[in-house]
Amino acid sequence: MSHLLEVRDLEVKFALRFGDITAIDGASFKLDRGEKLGLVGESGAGKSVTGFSIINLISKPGYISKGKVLFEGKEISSYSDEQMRKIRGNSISMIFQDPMMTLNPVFTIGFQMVETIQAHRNISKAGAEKIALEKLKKVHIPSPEQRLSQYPHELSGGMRQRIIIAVSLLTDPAIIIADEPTTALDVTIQAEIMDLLQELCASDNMALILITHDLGVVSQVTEKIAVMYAGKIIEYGPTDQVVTYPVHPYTEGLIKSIPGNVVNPGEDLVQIPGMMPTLTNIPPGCAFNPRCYLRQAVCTKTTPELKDVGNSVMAACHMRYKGDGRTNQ
Amino acid sequence: MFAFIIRRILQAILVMLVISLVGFSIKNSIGDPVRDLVGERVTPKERAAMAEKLGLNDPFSTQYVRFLKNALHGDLGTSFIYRKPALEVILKHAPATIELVLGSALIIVIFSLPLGMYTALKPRSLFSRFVMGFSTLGVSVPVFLTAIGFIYLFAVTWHVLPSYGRGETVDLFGNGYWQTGFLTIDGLKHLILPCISLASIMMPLFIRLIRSEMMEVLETEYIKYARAKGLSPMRIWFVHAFKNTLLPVVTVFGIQIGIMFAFTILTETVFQWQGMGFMFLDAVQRADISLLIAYLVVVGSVFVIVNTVVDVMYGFINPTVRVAGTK
Amino acid sequence: MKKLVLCVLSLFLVLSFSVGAGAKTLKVGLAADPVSLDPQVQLSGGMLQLSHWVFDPLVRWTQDGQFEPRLATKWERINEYRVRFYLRQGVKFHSGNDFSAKDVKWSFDRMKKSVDFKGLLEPFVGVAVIDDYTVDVVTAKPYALLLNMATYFFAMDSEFYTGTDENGEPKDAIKKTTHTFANDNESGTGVFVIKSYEQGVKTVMTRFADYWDTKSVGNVDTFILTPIKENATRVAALLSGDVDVIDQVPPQDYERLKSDKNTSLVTINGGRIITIQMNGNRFKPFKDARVRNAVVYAINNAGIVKKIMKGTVEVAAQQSPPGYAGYKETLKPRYDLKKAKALMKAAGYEKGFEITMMAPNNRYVNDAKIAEASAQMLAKIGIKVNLKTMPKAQYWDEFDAKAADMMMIGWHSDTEDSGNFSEFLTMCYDKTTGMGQYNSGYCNKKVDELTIAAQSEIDLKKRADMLQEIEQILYDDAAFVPYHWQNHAYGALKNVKVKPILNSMNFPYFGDLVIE
Amino acid sequence: MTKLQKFKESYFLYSFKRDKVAIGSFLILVTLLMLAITAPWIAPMNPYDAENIDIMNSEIPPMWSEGGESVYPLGTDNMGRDMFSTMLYGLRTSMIIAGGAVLLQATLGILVGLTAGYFGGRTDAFLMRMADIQFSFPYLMVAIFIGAIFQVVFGIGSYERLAVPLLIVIIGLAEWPMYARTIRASVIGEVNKEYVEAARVIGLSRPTIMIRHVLPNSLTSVMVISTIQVANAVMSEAALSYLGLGMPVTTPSLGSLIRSGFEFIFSGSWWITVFPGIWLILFVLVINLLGDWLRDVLNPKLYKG
Repeated sequence: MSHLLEVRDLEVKFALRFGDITAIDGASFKLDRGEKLGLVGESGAGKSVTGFSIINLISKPGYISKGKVLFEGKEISSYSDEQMRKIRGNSISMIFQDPMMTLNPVFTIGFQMVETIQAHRNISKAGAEKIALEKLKKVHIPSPEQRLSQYPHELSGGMRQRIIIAVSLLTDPAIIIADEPTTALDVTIQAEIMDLLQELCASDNMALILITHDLGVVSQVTEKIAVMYAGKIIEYGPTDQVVTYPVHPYTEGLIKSIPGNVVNPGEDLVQIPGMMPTLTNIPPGCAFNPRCYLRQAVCTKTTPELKDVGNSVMAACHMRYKGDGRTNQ
Repeated sequence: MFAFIIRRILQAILVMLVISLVGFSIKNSIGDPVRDLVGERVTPKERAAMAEKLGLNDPFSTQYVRFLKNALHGDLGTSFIYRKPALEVILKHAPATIELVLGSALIIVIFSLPLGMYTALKPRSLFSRFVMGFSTLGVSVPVFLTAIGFIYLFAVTWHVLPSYGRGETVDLFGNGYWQTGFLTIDGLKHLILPCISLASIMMPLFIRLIRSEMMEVLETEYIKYARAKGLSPMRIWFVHAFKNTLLPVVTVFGIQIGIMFAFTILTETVFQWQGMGFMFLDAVQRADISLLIAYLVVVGSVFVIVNTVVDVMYGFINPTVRVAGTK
Repeated sequence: MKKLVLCVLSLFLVLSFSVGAGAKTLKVGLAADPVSLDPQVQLSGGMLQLSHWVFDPLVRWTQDGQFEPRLATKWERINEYRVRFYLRQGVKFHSGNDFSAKDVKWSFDRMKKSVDFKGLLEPFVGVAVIDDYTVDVVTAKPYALLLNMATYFFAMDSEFYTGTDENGEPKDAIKKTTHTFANDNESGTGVFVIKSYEQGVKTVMTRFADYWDTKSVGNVDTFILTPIKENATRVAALLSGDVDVIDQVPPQDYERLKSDKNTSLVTINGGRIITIQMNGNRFKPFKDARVRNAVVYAINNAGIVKKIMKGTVEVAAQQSPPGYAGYKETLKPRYDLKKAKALMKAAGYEKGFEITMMAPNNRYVNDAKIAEASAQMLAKIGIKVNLKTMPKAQYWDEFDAKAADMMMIGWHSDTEDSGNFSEFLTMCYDKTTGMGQYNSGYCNKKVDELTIAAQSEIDLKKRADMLQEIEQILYDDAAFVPYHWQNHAYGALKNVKVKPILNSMNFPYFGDLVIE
Repeated sequence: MTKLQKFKESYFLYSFKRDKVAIGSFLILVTLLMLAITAPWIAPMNPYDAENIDIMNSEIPPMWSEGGESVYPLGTDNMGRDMFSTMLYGLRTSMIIAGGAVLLQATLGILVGLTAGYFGGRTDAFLMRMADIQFSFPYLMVAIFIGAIFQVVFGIGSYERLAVPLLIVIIGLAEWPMYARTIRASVIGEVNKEYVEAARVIGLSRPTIMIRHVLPNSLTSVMVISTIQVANAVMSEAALSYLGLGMPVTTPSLGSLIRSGFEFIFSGSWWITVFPGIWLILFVLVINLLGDWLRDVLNPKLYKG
């Protein structure tokens, strides 16, 4: 049986006037119905681009240069825009980062919800409004009837993100891709939104791809995790395994830098020295090598491949391929 | 909303006061109106006597207070050259300009919206480049050259369109105020060249404005989100992007309509179009200062009205700006 | 709905009007249209033109400068002070009233009250009615130009203009800036009746059914007059056939109208002298006749005529155009750069000087260009000219203030006589008498004396000698820079025979116009 | 890194080098500028010096036409000036006037627009009504008025010398509301956005926020208007010349040349109309093309990728 979603060796390039640069370099992962996957990395690591490339909605100069995206066994990465449109917002919905910017300021909430349903279902306006109302209730919005006639700017950020979640639920999708859904919100609201997402996935058996820089959130929500660095997935596996026993030094560094969620309480928070390279000047060999405390000569020459390192975890690190190398800690 | 309108009316009155004051203080630089009313052989003594009789020699304050007093009764003075209440003269000239502006506004809207949007959506297509190049050319040619060029081709060389004036007009309300050229074939024919000439300078501005605004809107998150929702491109362009593009365009359009209404001097002069701009130039050249001051006051009120309407409209299209509740 | 029906109906009405069977319609585009319907409200070319269409004078000028009987059939001098006019009988006003001697007297008396005309009528005592169809025109002093003045005696319908209008104002009131009955209504004896008059937009006239002059060859039934201010547009309107006749064709378009297969050009001498005056009160060196002469010698007015006026006007060396009593044939245009430089040197200005010059830019034909060319020419003898040109509305103020060292002025004699030039342009300026009203500085007592004496000299030979002597003095003194006498240029479609109806006074008699 | 190096590696230069239209326009503009600056040295004659001009040489056709003379490559105008030289000098005058006037307009307009849009309320109402008042006075009236004051203060003798700054002031004063209204509109759109809020929160002063943060976001509209306003300024000056309120007839600008072209359109002397027309169109065209390009480059949203 095929997976709900499978991304195989995805490569995304941006055609700039300087020449092409690679934003995603050979990313692969799988997702099953009801499963939750976390895509983690610093900003610029390519996690958002990965998310957008699933529904083939990369901003203009970007394009998928290699690899495949399979949804329910069908290769949707080769779909035309018109075919793709039937999947976007229908089987696969997206939640954007900034709820302030996501809703069109000049249309009412109701308008923007109804048009989404009508884009995918042959349904009357009244019927669509009924669905919209139902979904608004589902995301626990107070007095939902009123909201339909309100404009986005009349609502708070958290409220807007709830509405966007409601919009993404309108067509009962199989997958929701949430791109940093809580970054722009207050901490208290962040938790509410995450709880809501979890609750909805459970009740509707939806799959979730959670794109975030916050390992802490991912570790609480998702079953699987993919860590990205400079356009590559450098560690991929079950969440509890990766978080507890990180293989890649970068993952390790990330986990150590999370306050309140360190592996060994009482330990100092550790910062990863240096900065992630920009896509235009990725160092040769392992992209992480300038910042890596394990660096050897090989790291600056050959690029490590993602290999099975045991316990269903895959990692891309020359220093950690042999057997169980976690003794270094 | 109501408070807003009231405030604007009060402001308008202030504006009018300032305009009339400035108008009064500069009117002596325009020239001596008596000169245009008499033959050249009339002696300076007779001219001085006439100026005295017209009250032109009174002290500034006396003249201004007299003007304000009459203005309170709706009398903005009497035009020397038309020998009629200045307001009546202006109102009789206004329809010509309104029809001219309406005609060219129509042309502008019909062409600049689709062209502007097209060039924004397909900036690299050959047609877009052609449109942009052509519109750049349009801005670069002075309107009086465009106008006389049109006359040269369509009237003088090909004899297909009339060269000047408004042609056959019909009295719209039967009171002599609104002579319309829209209801006769001849009147419409006379409208074509002036409208196109006038539009030729304004249209490029709008094509560019719509293009650049549209391009900016297309880059926004909400447009990307609309695509992520699976909306059709048509809907994204013509519903989502369109309305957001319109906001700044409406502002500029409103202002431009106001400007066109008051100052289509060159187009009207070349086509001998008896509108406001034409009348204004005539008044300047013949030093009809009382008509000029009335004109300034009327134009001032037009601008206040246009701006108010634009602000109100802006509030209607853009829900984030509610005029009444400005912080 | 009702309104719409009305609109459509009136549209049909308008259309049916304009395509009357066989009727000749004349469409004329003039640079300016009449400012009123009252022939006595303003003394200007446009008003006199209208007067000739709608009213009739006692006599009028012919193309060759003769008098043609109109409302007066003949006239005779009774004595030094008195000329008797015998009036035409059976003439009707547009109102249906009969024309008679009382109308002539009434019109004259009214004209005397007009600010514009009273100066012109100064020599006259009045009009005496002898019988219904005979009047005597009486002057205070012997007056040689009585017939010339009779061309201004247009007959107004005394009955029609008597009484009060709906506002209670007397119908005969003459007012420039407010509504009067006469400003908007007319009843003359002229060939055209005003059908509609909208100032600055359009005047429509139709041929008067009871017009007395049944011998007129004119065949225009409807005469539509539209003002077209912009020169290029006016020319375009003719070239496109939208109008049949235009006036004030700019010289640069002469060739075009002549060569176009549909149009023709007619120019006719106009007698308006174009000059630039030198103000010795403002700029001392101009008090020196040598400097003034140098300026005159430096300016190639023949060149200006050839290039700017396209050679269609006569180069001037004096005020009076040929044919006038004062015209002195021996006075020739002088252009001699060497002599000019020599004169400058003799006056002690070898290095030249800097002066200011002002000229209007919409008053005379190519006025600004003439001034500019003059500045070029003066530069060649070391005179640096700071030239400012401006619209006439502002120019008159500047002229009255004598704001520049050199100022342009043109003049057309109201009386078609030489004396008039001196009275306005070259006599010493006198505030009380109003003489020298357009003289910006030159003053010579001898000129004054001669001009005044010529006014009441009725011996035409003697008078001509005096007037010619004036021209000689002015010539020797270089009182002003003479350029040329401006002409009247009309363009017309080929089938419109405009030539026979023109005259140097610029009164096109459209009543006699033949359209083929 | 030196400034020069920085510039060499900038995206600005990079994208310029890739755009043929931009390079072409830039080259033409530079050429025009050079021609204008060096006009006194390269022009065959000085058309502003009355001594050089002879009316007898007027309306000579271009050298390749019948009757043309090689001394006057593009013929002469109706006053006997060499067309080529006059176009060079006229361009120079027009460039100075248009540049100065647009600079003045933009400075005034941006200042007023920013203040009005940012502060809102009474300030806004006051400034916008000021703009309305200014709008109600066409540049014609401004020209007549300022011209009259000028004449009283300086006398007509110096008119020729001071006409250029005078016209800059007239056209600059007459059209600033154009900028003010537009800038205000876009500022109002920007002011409520979060980055402004953020800037305010971190304690930046109001002028800093306005100039460093709000203004750059309004620049798109400024670019659009400016390129058009340069053309407008040339045209306004032409219109003023037509009414005798522009450059003195003895020192024609491009605008006054076009105006004479208008008079000569029906005469056979086509070169008087055609050459200055092409000259002006070329000038305005390259400005507009460069403006288009500049706008695309300066707009950060368009090149972020």
